[in-house]
Amino acid sequence: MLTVELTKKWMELFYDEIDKNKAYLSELDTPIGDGDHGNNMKRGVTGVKEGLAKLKEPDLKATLQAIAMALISKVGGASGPLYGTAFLEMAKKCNETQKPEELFTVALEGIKKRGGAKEGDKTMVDVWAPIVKTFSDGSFSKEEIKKAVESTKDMEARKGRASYLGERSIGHLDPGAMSSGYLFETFIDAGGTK
Amino acid sequence: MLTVELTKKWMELFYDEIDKNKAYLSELDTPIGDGDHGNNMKRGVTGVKEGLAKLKEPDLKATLQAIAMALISKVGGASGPLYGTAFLEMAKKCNETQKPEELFTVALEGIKKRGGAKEGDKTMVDVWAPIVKTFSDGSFSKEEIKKAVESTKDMEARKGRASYLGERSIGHLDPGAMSSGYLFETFIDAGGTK
Amino acid sequence: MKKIINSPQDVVPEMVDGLVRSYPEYLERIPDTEAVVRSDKASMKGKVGIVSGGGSGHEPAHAGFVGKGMLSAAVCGQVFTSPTPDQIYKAIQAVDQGKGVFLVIKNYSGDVMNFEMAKDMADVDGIKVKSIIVDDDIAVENSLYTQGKRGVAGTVIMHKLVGAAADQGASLDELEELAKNALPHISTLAVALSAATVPEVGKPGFELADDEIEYGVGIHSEPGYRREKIKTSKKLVGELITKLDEQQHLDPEKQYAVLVNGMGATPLMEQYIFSHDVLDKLAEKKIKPAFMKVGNYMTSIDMAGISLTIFELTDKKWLEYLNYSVETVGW
Amino acid sequence: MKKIINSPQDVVPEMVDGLVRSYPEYLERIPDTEAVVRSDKASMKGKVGIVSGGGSGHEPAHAGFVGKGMLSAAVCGQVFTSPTPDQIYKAIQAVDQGKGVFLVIKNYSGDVMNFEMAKDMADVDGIKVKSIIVDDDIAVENSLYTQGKRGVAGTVIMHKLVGAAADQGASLDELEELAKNALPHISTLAVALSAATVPEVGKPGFELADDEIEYGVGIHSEPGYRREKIKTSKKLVGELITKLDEQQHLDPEKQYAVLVNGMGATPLMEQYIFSHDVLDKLAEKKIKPAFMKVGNYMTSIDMAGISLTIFELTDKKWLEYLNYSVETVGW
Ligand SMILES: Nc1ncnc2c1ncn2[C@@H]1O[C@H](COP(=O)(O)OP(=O)(O)O)[C@@H](O)[C@H]1O
Ligand SMILES: Nc1ncnc2c1ncn2[C@@H]1O[C@H](COP(=O)(O)OP(=O)(O)O)[C@@H](O)[C@H]1O
Ligand SMILES: [Mg+2]
Ligand SMILES: [Mg+2]
Ligand SMILES: [Mg+2]
Ligand SMILES: [Mg+2]
Repeated sequence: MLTVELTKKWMELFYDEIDKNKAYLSELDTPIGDGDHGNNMKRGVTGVKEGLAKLKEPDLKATLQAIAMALISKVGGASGPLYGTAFLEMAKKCNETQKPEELFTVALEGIKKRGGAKEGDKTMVDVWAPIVKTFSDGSFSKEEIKKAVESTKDMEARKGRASYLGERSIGHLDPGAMSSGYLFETFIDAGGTK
Repeated sequence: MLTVELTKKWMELFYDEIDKNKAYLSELDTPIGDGDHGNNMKRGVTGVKEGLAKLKEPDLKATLQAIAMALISKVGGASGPLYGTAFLEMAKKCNETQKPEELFTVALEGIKKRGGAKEGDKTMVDVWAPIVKTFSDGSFSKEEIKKAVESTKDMEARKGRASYLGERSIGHLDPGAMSSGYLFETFIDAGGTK
Repeated sequence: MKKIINSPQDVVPEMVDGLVRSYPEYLERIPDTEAVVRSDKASMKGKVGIVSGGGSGHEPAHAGFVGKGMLSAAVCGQVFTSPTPDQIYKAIQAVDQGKGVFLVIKNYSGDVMNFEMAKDMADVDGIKVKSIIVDDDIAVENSLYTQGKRGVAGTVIMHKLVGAAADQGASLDELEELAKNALPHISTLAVALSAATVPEVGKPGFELADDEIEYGVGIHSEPGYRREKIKTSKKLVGELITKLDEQQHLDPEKQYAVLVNGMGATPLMEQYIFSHDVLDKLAEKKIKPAFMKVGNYMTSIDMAGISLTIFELTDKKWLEYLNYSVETVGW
Repeated sequence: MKKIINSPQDVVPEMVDGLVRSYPEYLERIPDTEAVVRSDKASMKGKVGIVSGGGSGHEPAHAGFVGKGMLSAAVCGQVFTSPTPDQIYKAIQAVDQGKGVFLVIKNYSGDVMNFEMAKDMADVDGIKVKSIIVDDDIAVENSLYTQGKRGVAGTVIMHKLVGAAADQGASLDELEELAKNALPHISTLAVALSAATVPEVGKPGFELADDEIEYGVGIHSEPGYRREKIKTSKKLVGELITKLDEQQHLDPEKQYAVLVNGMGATPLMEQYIFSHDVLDKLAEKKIKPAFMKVGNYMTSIDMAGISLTIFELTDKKWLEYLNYSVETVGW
């Protein structure tokens, strides 16, 4: 069950993970993108931290909304509206259900709708889609997350900047997939389970 | 005595010498100038060659005038008007006398007037002035030419681009002094004496 | 990285401030944003607003094209990063005069998504918003299944067209039609001698050897389609025009506008030599451009390189729009 | 050396051709020269002609400033080499309308001598010629016994002043007076991050380490007065303004124009950040420029660096001249 507590803890850990891997994410974004994904995400999680700090006794909806707004207004680039939309959809849904599986499902739908990417296009969708599925079969784990992130390596990009490279995008991990991997890993570390 | 024959031979040898030392002259012009003296002079002697080739049976005045016009219209920079003026003054004077000493004296006056440099300012004047004097005491020789060129090394520039360096111009040969050295050396090689 | 900056994080706000304060007669900052709007508000009265923008690092694009006859506002994102929807939305609000607002967007996932989100926000306000997504870079194959072609220097041509038309009173629908009609006739291709260094990254987006060039690079150091030893300007021009010709089917019976665009670190000396070769190559095809411009318009920070845009003028009006007088820093 | 050129020897003629053919509405080549004259001949009628020029490599200077309201003609020498008197003379002939011709010369031995020889030639023709020798670079000490200060970016300010005055019908004597009065109020100082590479030389005029800058360089890679580790933009600006202040005694009661000039390879991003710091520094002294311009005006081929020009507007007319509308490629 997603709670305010869990969400806050999750975002703290996500901040730390992004902070630690900022350079690495930008590095992943260099051969097949424009080298800024780490910087973009760092601005985002900093905004999230500040946004959450301003809230007094928020409910889950307000918490998720604050995260969404921070991501939308701080990240920019392609990943900003996608991560922002994901949390906005979760905020919309969370009064109805707090099950991670259902919330991540609407988040994924939001990402797909906003960006138009399908599975196999070498984007963050290739982490979100298989991970959402792991909730149904009970296999949600760091191992599955890593596998999903790794799976983008052999794909040819069809959305985002990496798509301009065509075949030459093969052989590189997708940076947005990596940061999505961190998002799910820190969800586990914060105590989130299915 | 300066003759048409001698002048033509002289200009041929001067062409060869500039051609051979183009890179070196530009190199001398790099630490204390703008690195183009070799290129400038090469354009000049090429123009002289073409200019002289066009003349049919010229007299000395026409020959010197053609050299002057080629230098004036091809070299540009600081050295163009100076060398051009030198030959123009010689052309003006050569119906009156063909003595190298007297012709070089009016040439030197022209250079000084055009550029406003005095002896010791680290310019081509520091070759022309002592060399003109060697004609009176009979010491005109390659050795004296080399000495004059070398003398510019320890001077501080007060005219031309090198003057912007102030004290830092000390320790470098002046490129225009060097090319003037070639001019007098090839005059000797062409058979010119006092 | 050797740059005249203070700190990589402050590049965008300081740059936007520097621009706006240097040219108060043209530009003003929209409070609490990194968006820039015309200071001559009277020039916008009763007209459709034109808003563009994108990542920073393309100066003078986009803010340098704000002014009477061209853009109404421009939104400056982080370096090479699309601006966020809240900022774009504020720019839309700042320029709307009740006639609607037209957005000129470059075809990058980020730009498209952020501008679309801003459009959604403006919808709620009842502000009519239409847009064009510019994708003039022919280095990338177009396809329904991918992101498609990128938006590069041709975007400046689009700014000029819709800016001039809006200044002459065109409606939002007319601007959309103009933009849609002109778009397929604008094609660009670039060649790079070196990649750009994003201040926060600190090293070039890719490395080229001392004698290497790369054809087809994007304006964010996206790699191109071929790398080879440097050629003469004539040969570079030959390659670019051949590719542009395949796209546009250059025809002596038709009229063309040409934009030669320096990428930031390429001196005008080289741009003029390149232009000389472009004009020679076009003359071989019996084409003399009806309009031409050479300079730094859509740059890629400190990239050394050049792009060539050819715009077929199928409508007489378009040449008028290109020649229409503007009051901007950058055109 | 990695450059978009064909052959180092052909750089100047191809560049001049490329410029003139790209902008036939403004420019025309004077036959058999590398000099450029206005194509709008009517704009010169009954007015004093303004001719400038110098070595090439400073684009858009000088040919890019030819046009109604600014220069009548510009003579393009070899790269970093003064043009020859015969070419200058042809430019003088091409623009003389019986009212005389005014020459704007940068203070380099070569330029001064070649322009003077051209003046002598024009004298023989009975064309009245006057001139100003611009020496705005305060990096070099002035002295009666030396060449004195160099002419750099302030030359463009001089072009603008005399160009605007001539367009409004000023006589040759009035132009000389205007130029003489304005000159001592124009001061410039530059800082370089890298030196220029002359195509025929093939390597930079001097080497700076990856973290070094040099204050006081000239526009032909003449070395400056101090080399040190790179500083923040704020600190660079601090150094330049301190030196300019010593010269000009900046005073909040007075009016100033400011020109921030990129040297060729410095992106506008950095120029705007630098401008931001200039405006801050001047604001500390309670000065807000009455006129400001930022961009590449007097470049040094592909040098990375920037120069700052401060012009004290002691005469009300001068601000009008700066704002006077022109039709040129480069202003
Ligand atoms: N259309 C899209 N749908 C889903 N994800 C996308 C899309 N476009 C880009 N992405 C994701 O965004 C990541 C890049 O984000 P970032 O570098 O922050 O933005 P930008 O590409 O604008 O610089 C990619 O690695 C990819 O995972
Ligand atoms: N005022 C002057 N009087 C005499 N010689 C001068 C003067 N100015 C420059 N020179 C000479 O010209 C030489 C430089 O010529 P060059 O490099 O061709 O021209 P520029 O300095 O214009 O690039 C100097 O080495 C010096 O000998
Ligand atoms: Mg990116
Ligand atoms: Mg020289
Ligand atoms: Mg980006
Ligand atoms: Mg020179």
